[in-house]
Amino acid sequence: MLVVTCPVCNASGDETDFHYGGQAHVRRPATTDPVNITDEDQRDYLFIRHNPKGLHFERWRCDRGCGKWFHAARDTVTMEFKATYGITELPPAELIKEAKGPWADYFKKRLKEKA
Amino acid sequence: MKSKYSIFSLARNAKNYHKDWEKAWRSPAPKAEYDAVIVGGGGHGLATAYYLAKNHGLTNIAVVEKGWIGGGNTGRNTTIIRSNYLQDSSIAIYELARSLYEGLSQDLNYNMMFSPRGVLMLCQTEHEFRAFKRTAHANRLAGLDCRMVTPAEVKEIVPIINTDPNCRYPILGAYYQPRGGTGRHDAVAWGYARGADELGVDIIQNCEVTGILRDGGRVTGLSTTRGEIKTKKIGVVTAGNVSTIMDMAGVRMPIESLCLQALVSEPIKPVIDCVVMANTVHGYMSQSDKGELVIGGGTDPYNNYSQRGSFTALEHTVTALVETFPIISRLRMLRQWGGIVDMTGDRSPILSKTDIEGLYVNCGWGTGGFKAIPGSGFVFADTMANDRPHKIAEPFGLNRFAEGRLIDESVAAAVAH
Amino acid sequence: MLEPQFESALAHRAAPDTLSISMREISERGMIDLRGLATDKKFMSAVKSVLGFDLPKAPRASTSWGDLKALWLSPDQWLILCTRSKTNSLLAELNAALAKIHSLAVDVSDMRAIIRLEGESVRETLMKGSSLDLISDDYKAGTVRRMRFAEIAALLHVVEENVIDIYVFRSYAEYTWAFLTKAARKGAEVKLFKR
Amino acid sequence: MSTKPYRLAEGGSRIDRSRKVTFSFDGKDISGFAGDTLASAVLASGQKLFGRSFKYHRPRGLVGLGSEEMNALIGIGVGSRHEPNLRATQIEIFNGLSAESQNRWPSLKYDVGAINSKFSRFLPAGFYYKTFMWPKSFWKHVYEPFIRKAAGLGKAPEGRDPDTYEHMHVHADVIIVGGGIAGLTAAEAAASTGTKVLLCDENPVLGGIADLTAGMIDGECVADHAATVAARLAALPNVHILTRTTVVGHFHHNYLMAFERVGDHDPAILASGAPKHRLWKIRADKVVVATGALERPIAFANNDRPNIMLASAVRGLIGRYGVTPGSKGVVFTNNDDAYLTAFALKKAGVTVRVVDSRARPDGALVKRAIAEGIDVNLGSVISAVEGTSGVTAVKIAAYRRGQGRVITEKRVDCDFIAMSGGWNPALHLWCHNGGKIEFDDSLQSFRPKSHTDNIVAVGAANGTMSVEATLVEAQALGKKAKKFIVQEPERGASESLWFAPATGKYNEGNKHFIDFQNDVTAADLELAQREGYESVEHTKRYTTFGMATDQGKTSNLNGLGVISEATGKTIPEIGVTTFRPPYTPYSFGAIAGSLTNDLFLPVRRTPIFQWHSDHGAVFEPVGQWRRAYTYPQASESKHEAINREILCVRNKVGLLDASTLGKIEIKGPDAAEFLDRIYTNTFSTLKVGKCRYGLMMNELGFLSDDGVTARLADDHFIMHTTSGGADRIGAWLEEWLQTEWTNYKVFVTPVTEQWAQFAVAGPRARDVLSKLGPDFDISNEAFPHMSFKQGHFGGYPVRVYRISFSGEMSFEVATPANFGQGLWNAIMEAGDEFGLSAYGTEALHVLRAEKGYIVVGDESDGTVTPVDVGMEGMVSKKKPDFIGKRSLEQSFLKGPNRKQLVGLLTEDPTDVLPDGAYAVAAVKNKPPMEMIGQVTSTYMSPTLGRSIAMALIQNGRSRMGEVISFPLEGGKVMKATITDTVFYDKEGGRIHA
Repeated sequence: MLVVTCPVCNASGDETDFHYGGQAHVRRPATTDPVNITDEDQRDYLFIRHNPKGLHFERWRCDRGCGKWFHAARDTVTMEFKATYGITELPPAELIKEAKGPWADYFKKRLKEKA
Repeated sequence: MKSKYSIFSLARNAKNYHKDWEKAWRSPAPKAEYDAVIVGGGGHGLATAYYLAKNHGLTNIAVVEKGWIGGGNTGRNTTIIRSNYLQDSSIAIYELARSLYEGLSQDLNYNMMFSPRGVLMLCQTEHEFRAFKRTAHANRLAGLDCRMVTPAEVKEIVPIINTDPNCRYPILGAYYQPRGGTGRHDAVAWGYARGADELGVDIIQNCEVTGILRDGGRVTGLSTTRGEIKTKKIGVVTAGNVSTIMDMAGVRMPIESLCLQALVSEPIKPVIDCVVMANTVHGYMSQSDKGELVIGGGTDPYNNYSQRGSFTALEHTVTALVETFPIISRLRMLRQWGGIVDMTGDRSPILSKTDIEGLYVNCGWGTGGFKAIPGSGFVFADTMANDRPHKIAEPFGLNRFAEGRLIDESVAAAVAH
Repeated sequence: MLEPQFESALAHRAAPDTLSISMREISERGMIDLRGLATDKKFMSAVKSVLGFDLPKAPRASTSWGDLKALWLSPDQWLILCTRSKTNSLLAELNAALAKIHSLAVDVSDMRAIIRLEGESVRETLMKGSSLDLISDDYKAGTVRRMRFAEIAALLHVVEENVIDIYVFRSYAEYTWAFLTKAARKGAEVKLFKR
Repeated sequence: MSTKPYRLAEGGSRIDRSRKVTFSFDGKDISGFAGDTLASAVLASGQKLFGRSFKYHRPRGLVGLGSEEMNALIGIGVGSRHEPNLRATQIEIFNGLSAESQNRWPSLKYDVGAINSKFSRFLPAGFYYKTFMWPKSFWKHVYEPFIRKAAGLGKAPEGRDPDTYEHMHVHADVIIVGGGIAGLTAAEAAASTGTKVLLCDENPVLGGIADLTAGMIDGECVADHAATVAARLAALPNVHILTRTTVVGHFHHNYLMAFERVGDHDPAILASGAPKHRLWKIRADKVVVATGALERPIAFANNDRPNIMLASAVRGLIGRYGVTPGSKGVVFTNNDDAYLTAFALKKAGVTVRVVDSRARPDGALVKRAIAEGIDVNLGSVISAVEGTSGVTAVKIAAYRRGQGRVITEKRVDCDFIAMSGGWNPALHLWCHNGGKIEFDDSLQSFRPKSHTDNIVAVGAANGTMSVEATLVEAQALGKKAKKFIVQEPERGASESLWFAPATGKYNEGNKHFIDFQNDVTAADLELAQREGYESVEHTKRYTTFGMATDQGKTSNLNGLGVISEATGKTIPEIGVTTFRPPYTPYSFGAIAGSLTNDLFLPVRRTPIFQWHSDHGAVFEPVGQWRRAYTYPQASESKHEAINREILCVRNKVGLLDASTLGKIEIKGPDAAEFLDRIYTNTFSTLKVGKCRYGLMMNELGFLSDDGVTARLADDHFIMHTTSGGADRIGAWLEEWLQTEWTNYKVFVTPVTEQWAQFAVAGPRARDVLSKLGPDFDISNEAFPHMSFKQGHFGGYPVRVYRISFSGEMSFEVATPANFGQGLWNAIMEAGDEFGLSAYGTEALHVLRAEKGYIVVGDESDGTVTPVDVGMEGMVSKKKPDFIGKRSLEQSFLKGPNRKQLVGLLTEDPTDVLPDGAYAVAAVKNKPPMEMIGQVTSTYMSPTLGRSIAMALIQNGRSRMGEVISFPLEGGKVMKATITDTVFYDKEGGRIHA
């Protein structure tokens, strides 16, 4: 039973007071350009998931508390929460640096887009 | 040629206090090159190797395993074997597996104790009842030996079950597969290992894959903690770790790794002879030949590689089973554990070629892979040997996720246990 | 003209005398679910103009004024408590004041059942079904917290040290009552630390 | 054999000799004293035999003192209160306790199963993998039933549980696991800083083995010191102490489970209302593992005979209960600690001799023993044990480390053996959540190394065996350490002893037991190595070593030692098997807690629930709701009742409790646009005061929910969802608003439970409602189909939706829930003259099926698109994006041969197609047959006087009029014609009446 802390209302509680929402930062192609979506884009959006052993970025909802969604960075081996952050935000810079593999590629792309 | 296991060999060896038994499988050092390498020494990987050697004559092959064979989900599951799925493609592979299990002890000369003690899937809501009726029709027309049974028959098969019509989820009936049952999970891995070894397959334990070597669009070998191995065919069969291995080849997978929990009670004198699955309340129970109640439940919701569950899923399972089998409240939990299961978006497996030549993947068995081992190995070996999907494997290709051709078993209200 | 018959969720339940705490339903309370942005000054002041006090902005806080109370539920959601008979007029006032402001005020007086628990061991009784540390300083009088209780969602309002109101969705009232009756029975008391 | 009474004349710190307690064991009345355990009392009565082993049914006695006991497993209580497999060493006796031995037939003394022992040579580890394979069918019918007969130890109880269980949550800054000298000191140190400290101990009395420990602390003996500290702790407000409470597991984020045996030791406590067991769910900032150490047995030939015990157990029996196992004992050890047992025996007047495997031990205790004149055989081992149901003599042989077999030995009479192979830190909790351990050569055991959680180990659990060092370690939990003056005997080094050799060739016939309960011998472990089961996990699984109910507490390390000697690998090279929770087994009752019977998963009740119940409703679970399925009257069958209800709606008027329908208020300037994203069809064009039926897909393009949404104002909607979908859709809307379309100004508030909602449906519906005195015009002109109004029916505030799921004129009336029952009664009363009756969900389902309305979940199953069910017209072509739109373009979803929803009329109108029946392309004599689709809904329609069905059939819509076949069980083939799905009132006039 993990302890989760909601960054919105600062409530801590058992994982059962929260709702796990799967991988974070999955972009929905139809929101931005509903016309030009390949089958592969749609597949990646619906099914392909980063599934690292170690640092993972994911979504949670403060289900029994304030009801808000948020992001979390968690180690999938030790279960340690490294950070929580807003549902529209990217992770803290130091965690972006720590990210490996597909996650690192993803953040590189997002930061480039932002810049 | 290995000496046969039998009552006679046992008696012969008893004379000498069992000092002369040979190793069930060798522990060779990896060769520089193989015709094919299976990554992952679980049941599926070992079965693949066995059938590659036996059915396709590929004997210069190896299975590389980072730990000990059968140490992943093969040795951590609740050993349920059944094939009464809803979708045609699921029925095909699980029934192939189940039928191979029937003769597996003899085929491998290793008693893996397939025990067709019957699998009883409870119907506890009208909706579930209707869904199982549908499955029953589909299964009958596919040729499976299954039937719906009444609450009275359920009580006869499992006298300790709670058939109180006023309980929270009264039993309205059940879907019964008499030729489903259980097997001895470790023995499946060991039997396949011994069988494959006899055919010349190298089983290399404590050998972790650290990279997949490629030459453009095709594989050329593996780097491992025990050196580089050249090969033109790689079958990745690493269950919960499949994303990690496939990342090495740059192939991203529709997989999430979750922790599935299971537990056993202290051994007691037999009280339940078949496997009972209560999907509405999420509890599965059978009793082993040692007397332990073997109980499986749900997964924790979040990605997890720790092989340790969070107690929550277990608590729900036990609560459901105390309701279903009231006598167990006074029995005790002996041991709980977790296994890392590989879940796909439609909860059905992947048996597939990839876009990389010579790279094949067999994964996504989620919470129900044990029952599929022989069938999975059989068709995956065929797929690898002929470089095209076996007919039964075809629907389970990776391409289905782009085409929307999902194989969703959950629609039958049954989860894939 | 029909005379409306009022029947609360636990109208027919009385606590047995075998309990270590006292327990009763509160049914004469009106409730309004109010949505709006705490960051929206217009919204906050419009609400204040009706209630007479500021909505609490701090998580899990509550504010009261006379027979009105506002419980914080979320950065954009409050539960306004009032005397049941005044709910309609209060709602109308709120809606009038908020007419042009992005908001949503709904009468939810019948959506939840409220059970008042009183006694020295109320906190421990609730801790048989809740994983929150209810004996800690986080749960002083006035605190509001949504939580998982036994198998359901509940809202807890600490009224006084030994008085706690628990709000559950109406359909779960019987379940909650049954759980509490079992948890609070004499002989099963737990006293944590020497409080 | 001695005839001396086993209860000593004096002594016994735990017992009260003035209070006699009588209980029964295997039907025989036995007396003990208050404070006795079942183990001490039975042993005091002269009985050594406590049980039979699992595989060979060898006679077994006590080995341990507490939860590590693996042999003396006892069934307690009778009938529904029976509990199997409890450890005699932990059972506290009370008057009337009924206990019985296990795994024997017909009696403990004469056990038929013991024949296995005679054939043990043919039953080595894993023998069953090598045989029982021929003939094939024999496994199921002969071999396995035979094996299963022998399965298990104790028996299950009978019937329902008369007792209760509960959970309790607690948070602590520090949890101390173990109330021995380390735990007590740590607790006091931690408490001194003002933190909240929870101290748990599995025993009834704090102190651990302080009473078995030599030395003085500040001038007090260790036990007295422990008692003083325990008393001080009990008075502290920031310390909570739980005894009889085993911390069974450590999970992620310092979550721990503790199992409290509240009422097991005293029926009066249970009678007063207490739960039998309580499961504590503990969350701690810091965990202190002070679980002590477990003494190891020694592997020597026939080391499993009754009356061969751990040295500490013998010492404990004397000190705590005044009981001795016999009159002439041998202490067999490789360490100094066991000498304390020799002294205790000597003091109690028992003849004792020490056999020490070490050639030149130099500790103070050894010197003292020699000085006191105790016969000490150094450099020696026990090479053989005589006696079967007890010990009559041992053979002592000279020993050198690494020696393979015994040449000469001498025989010594004795009637019990106290053995000590050293002590293993109890690492279980440390390891449950991934703690790392390391092998310590001086301990000959593993000790804690590192952990990613906030957890420390102190005292013996940390491998710290001296009292002084333990105190220092434990005091580190506090701020400033008090200096204790400790006197304790100087200890000499121990030497590992994994295997004491026996005479003759390679352990022929001699059984050196490693895992007692599972009958795993050293030879079995060696066989596993020879056969290639080299990984320690393979060895464990192949031999079942460490898999008994003690989970290898006393056997694991001995096994590793034997493997080490057999393979030449060091113990760290071999590694350990994973420690899994629980530390000791705990009841499923405790895990379920209070959530049994009526509390097992809540039942949601609508405001009308009691009425339904009072009026004979048969209920159906829908999600967590219980909905009235039908209301059979006096002599009616369910089927008859349903038909009556249907005809009542068609011909007169019916009343349905639809309160469970999801209701969600949606408001904001972007509300309409938001709904356009959520539904497949368009809602921005809906006029205020009007209702529209909407379809929802998930992102995969499959139907997920449907319902009617009304527009209350330009920026304000109320959405209805299915009963099962209410919570899911509410959360779904929030998710999209919060995570994807964050710019939308929309608020969503689910209000399902605010409203009791009823459908008043049928040709007389308006007549009924008119009688309630509506304060608005409900005529068809003023209030047409698919419109919405609010006002009052009499005094009842109502929201009324003119919508229909039955095909009849229908008003859905919502009133605040607390008025629900009143309004229901009023409608009932008003409807009386029009023949109104309540109808349930099944009538509703038939009514809608007659009209061809789909039910999401029946006509769709999670693989069905709106197009498949013929609702392509409701999937907007204009809207650029809504949920699921893109997936409908995936090749398979728009591919050929999709199953499409059609109606079916059976050739014989009295034939009702079975639920879920499959149609085939061609009927064959036997399966397999190619299936082309399945029935989704099927009913006998009382309205039409014939059966109707809907089905999803491949290309169904292009096969209108075609007759298809459904081969059923038993060979019958039903044939049915494909039609459209509307069977009744195709023009739809009745709705608009």
